[in-house]
Amino acid sequence: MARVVVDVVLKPEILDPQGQAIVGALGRLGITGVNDVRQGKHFELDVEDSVDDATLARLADTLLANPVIETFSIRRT
Amino acid sequence: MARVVVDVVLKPEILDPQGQAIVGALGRLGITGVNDVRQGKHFELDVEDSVDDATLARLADTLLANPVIETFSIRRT
Amino acid sequence: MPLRIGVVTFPGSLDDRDAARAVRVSGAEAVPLWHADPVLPDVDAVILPGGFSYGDYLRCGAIARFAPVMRSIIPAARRGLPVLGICNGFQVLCEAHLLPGALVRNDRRRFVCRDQLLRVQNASTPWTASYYLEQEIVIPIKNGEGGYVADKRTLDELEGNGRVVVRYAGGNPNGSYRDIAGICNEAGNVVGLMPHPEHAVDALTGPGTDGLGFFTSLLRVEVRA
Amino acid sequence: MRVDTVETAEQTPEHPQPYKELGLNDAEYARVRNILLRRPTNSELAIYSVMWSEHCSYKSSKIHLKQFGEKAPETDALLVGIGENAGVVDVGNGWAVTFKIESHNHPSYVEPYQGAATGVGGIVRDILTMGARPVAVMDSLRFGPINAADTARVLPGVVAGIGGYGNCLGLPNIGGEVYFDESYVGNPLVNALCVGVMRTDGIKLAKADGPGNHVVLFGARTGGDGIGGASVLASATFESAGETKRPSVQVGDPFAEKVLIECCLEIFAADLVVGMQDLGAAGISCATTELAAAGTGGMDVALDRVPLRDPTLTPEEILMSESQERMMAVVTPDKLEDFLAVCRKWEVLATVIGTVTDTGRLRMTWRGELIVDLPPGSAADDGPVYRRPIERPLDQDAVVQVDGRGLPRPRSGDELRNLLLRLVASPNLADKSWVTDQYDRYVMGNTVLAQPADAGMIRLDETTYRGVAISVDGNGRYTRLDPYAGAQLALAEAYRNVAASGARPLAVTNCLNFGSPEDPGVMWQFADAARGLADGCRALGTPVTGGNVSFYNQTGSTAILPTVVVGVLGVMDDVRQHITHTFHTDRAPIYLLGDTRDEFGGSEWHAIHGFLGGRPPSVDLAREKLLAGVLIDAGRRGLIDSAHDLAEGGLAQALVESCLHGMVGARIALPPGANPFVALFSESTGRAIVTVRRGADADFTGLCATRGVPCWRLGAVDLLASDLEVEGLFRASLRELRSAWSSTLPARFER
Ligand SMILES: Nc1ncnc2c1ncn2[C@@H]1O[C@H](COP(=O)(O)OP(=O)(O)O)[C@@H](O)[C@H]1O
Ligand SMILES: [Mg+2]
Repeated sequence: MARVVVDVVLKPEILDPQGQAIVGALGRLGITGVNDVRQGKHFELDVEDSVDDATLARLADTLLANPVIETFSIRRT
Repeated sequence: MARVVVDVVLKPEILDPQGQAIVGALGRLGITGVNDVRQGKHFELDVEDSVDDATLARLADTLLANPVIETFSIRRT
Repeated sequence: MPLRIGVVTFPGSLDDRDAARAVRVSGAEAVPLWHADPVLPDVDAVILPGGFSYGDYLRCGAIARFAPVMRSIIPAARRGLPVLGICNGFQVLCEAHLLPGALVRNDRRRFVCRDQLLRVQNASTPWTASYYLEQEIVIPIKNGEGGYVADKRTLDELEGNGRVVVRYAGGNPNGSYRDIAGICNEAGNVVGLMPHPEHAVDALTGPGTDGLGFFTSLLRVEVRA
Repeated sequence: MRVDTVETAEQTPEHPQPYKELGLNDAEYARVRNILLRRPTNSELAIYSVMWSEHCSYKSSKIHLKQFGEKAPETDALLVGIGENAGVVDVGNGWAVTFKIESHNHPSYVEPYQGAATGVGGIVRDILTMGARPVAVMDSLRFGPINAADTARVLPGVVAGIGGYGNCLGLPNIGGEVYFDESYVGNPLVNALCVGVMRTDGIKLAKADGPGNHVVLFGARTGGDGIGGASVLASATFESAGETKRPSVQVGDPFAEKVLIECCLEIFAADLVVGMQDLGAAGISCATTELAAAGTGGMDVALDRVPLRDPTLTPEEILMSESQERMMAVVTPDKLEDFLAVCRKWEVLATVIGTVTDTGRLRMTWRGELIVDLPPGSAADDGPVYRRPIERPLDQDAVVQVDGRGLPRPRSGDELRNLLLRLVASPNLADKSWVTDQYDRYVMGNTVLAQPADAGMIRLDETTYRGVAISVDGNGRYTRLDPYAGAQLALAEAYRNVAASGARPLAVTNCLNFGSPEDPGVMWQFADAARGLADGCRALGTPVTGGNVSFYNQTGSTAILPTVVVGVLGVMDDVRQHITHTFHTDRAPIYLLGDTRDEFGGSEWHAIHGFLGGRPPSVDLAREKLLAGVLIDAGRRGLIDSAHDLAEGGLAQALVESCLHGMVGARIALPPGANPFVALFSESTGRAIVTVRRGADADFTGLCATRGVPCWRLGAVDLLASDLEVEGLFRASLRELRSAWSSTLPARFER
């Protein structure tokens, strides 16, 4: 059994209202020095060792990320 | 300027319907060998070098994660 | 003098006008409170209404918790000021740690708006004194992140001390643990509620008038502020 | 990297430009050069190409849409007509209502959630621009077959997007439609309607009047949203700039829009603007040219002042960007500080980017250099107009002639009962609460009627109880069989729905969804539909106040069913007198109003057989008017306590819906001699069922007789019965009907 992490982030040119809202809130929290925040998704998968990279990529591309607006990265840990 | 990544995951005892839904969809995709999926959040921050670890921890603990249901990890990249 | 009930407006509040209307229907005076105003005027109680306080993209209520207006509401609530959080208001109260637990994405992963049967489990808070124990009422719910979650100890403690205020009956709409639709703090003055009683104060525009009790209850209890 | 300036353009007349890639043809490009007496700069080319696009210029539809104005019936109710962002109707007591429906079809196919969400956002800003507070939304949706893979991808996203955006704005969703048909595979339709309210003296128009006044851009920053086309300009023009990749998917930020709405309403209330324009398709190009053309005539803009989300955007890209949640206002110098103060209060970014002039030119600079200098009217109003070839499709006769007479018709009670269960479970007739439960219908506390009522109804005024009712309807199957009649059938149904709720129909909006205008067959459908709608509106006395056209909804050479979606708005003097479609009074007699004929062309009965042919139900608008009169008067006089219009699925479907809403049974007997199948399932129009109050039978039948509306007593409501009984034929239990009716969508989309 392996632990696989998939991080999904919005493509850089796509508007990220979630990240913007966080940046807006930082002032209220009194935190300075954070210039930009982008919010994405983080998936942790428990997979059999038999699951190959191609399968993981297909899984990420169809179920975890929306390739129209997002990109993903896969990491075996 | 530094890039900081904060990953937020649900505590194990908290139900994760989104992760469950993905597990449910795997069958339809014909993907086997993935036993569990948990969905969390992934933040990418652009911060000044002056921002110290304590500030980042406070940011994660009070804003990015809700410690009642979530845990987080911080990584400078 | 009628009771003065403050209704907070965050930039993304949506049901603030409805809550104010319900307050007026109950015979009290609605006092508008602006999110950016750190000073709490002289009010007998406060309502945090439904909506999406600051967009709520991160977690519902996560940013509202830090609003200037909350800086005065949080200590006042700790001192006993009756505070009712409806839907988004409930989320804000949990994020502000005035109430335990949290509200997460509905188990069906969809927003749900429907008329919901509820059972009153505590009829002695300043917000529920107009009801009787086990009374069944119908009130709209409308939420995307309305699943109440907490660890087992907290849940047991809520149950053991009568702090579950209302429970879903006739089907759990969002996966809330133990069918919890509303809870209160230890003192009972702070109540958080996922359903929207302000949408059930007039049969013309809601499923009935079952929600009115939440607003008239204050008249029945001695309000300490 | 050098910007293409007016000066460069003058010096390099032969410089090749990618106008074709931007959608302009040779003649259109030549026309631009003629207007400017030189080649356009890249920025000017950007402006002309978006402003002269089909979407913005209506170049193929304009000559047909003219009829809506020319044939408009006389009415005092219309305060602002076609041509503005949205029409405005006087609903009495000093209240005015503005409403409009708009398509966001293609974006919803590419990215269903964001496409639908930004569709709602766009129409809401149109309504806001008129000076109105948006108070409700509706949505008319079309998808491929329920079992198509495409539908499973598109429908949940579209619905979540409409809900996600509308719910977050705090606008109740009070109705809409969902239909499935093969032709919408790859071409879903997402038409969003918004209605807004203001005092009659609060109307705002989109014009930049008064030289010296400030032009303010406010709301979201400008990013590279929706400007796929502009990258052509960038790469073809700047030698070393390389391929810039811009997103064409616009992401909505409903919180930003909510704040923008409150900010604008406060600005209107304090009377701080001369004119206002929303930024939708064509963004700054559209807002500047339209404001200038409608006002004093000139405007100077410093384009480099536009606040950017992406600092690498070129001027052309800024001009074409479709970033959401932005508005443009014209403000007099003495009110600027107050205007900016309101923006600060709501934390809305506001930037003065220009000034109104009387030069008759729209001039834009970029870092001090002149990059645009054109007469604004040439882009905004005087675009190309085409009289596209029209030709009745070759297969049209065949489609009409093969009329489905041969399909086996049920006869026995059992067969009829089985058909009923099958029809109520069919995707087009099944319960839509899986969709509508995702929409907030309660917010604002003024919703009197919403899904599944015939029409949505909202209260405008808490003291007088004045309100409005709206219904949106359209049946592409009917329109395919006969575009002229189909458009009128859509109008008639929406009109009837509004009347069934008790409201008096006043005005019309519409969205015309068609295939390619370059296909003469499609253009024939379009021309006939537009003519049908204009004639219909004249006959019913309800003017078209605005609308939208969406062309190019097709895959390859196969177009969607021509889909005319019509919204009818009616006024209700006292919303407490509204009528619902719910059976609720024990033993209340049920009457059927209107004539039933053997009409199945385009019907749902045909649809479940996968068949489309014949003629659609006949239209009788005079009868519709009489029927509406009966429904409204009977409601007002308290003679009826429920009313439900008959449409797809006919009498049987209407009875089932009226029974199931309150889970109340009914017993009916069909008229003697009637063919039971026809009586139950025909889709003849101009019909409704009502329940009459105790003791009001004579008054009610008298009213029908005077108005010349046939009525027939079908039977009665039976509070204790747990079934719907059609005497001598069958009984169907309410439980069984409910389970058939309400399982279809969840079974498919619940996962
Ligand atoms: N099918 C139609 N029926 C009536 N009016 C229409 C129709 N299509 C477009 N219009 C009108 O043409 C004008 C321009 O439409 P459009 O460019 O979509 O407006 P906007 O840019 O404000 O969204 C509007 O007044 C609109 O109401
Ligand atoms: Mg507009």
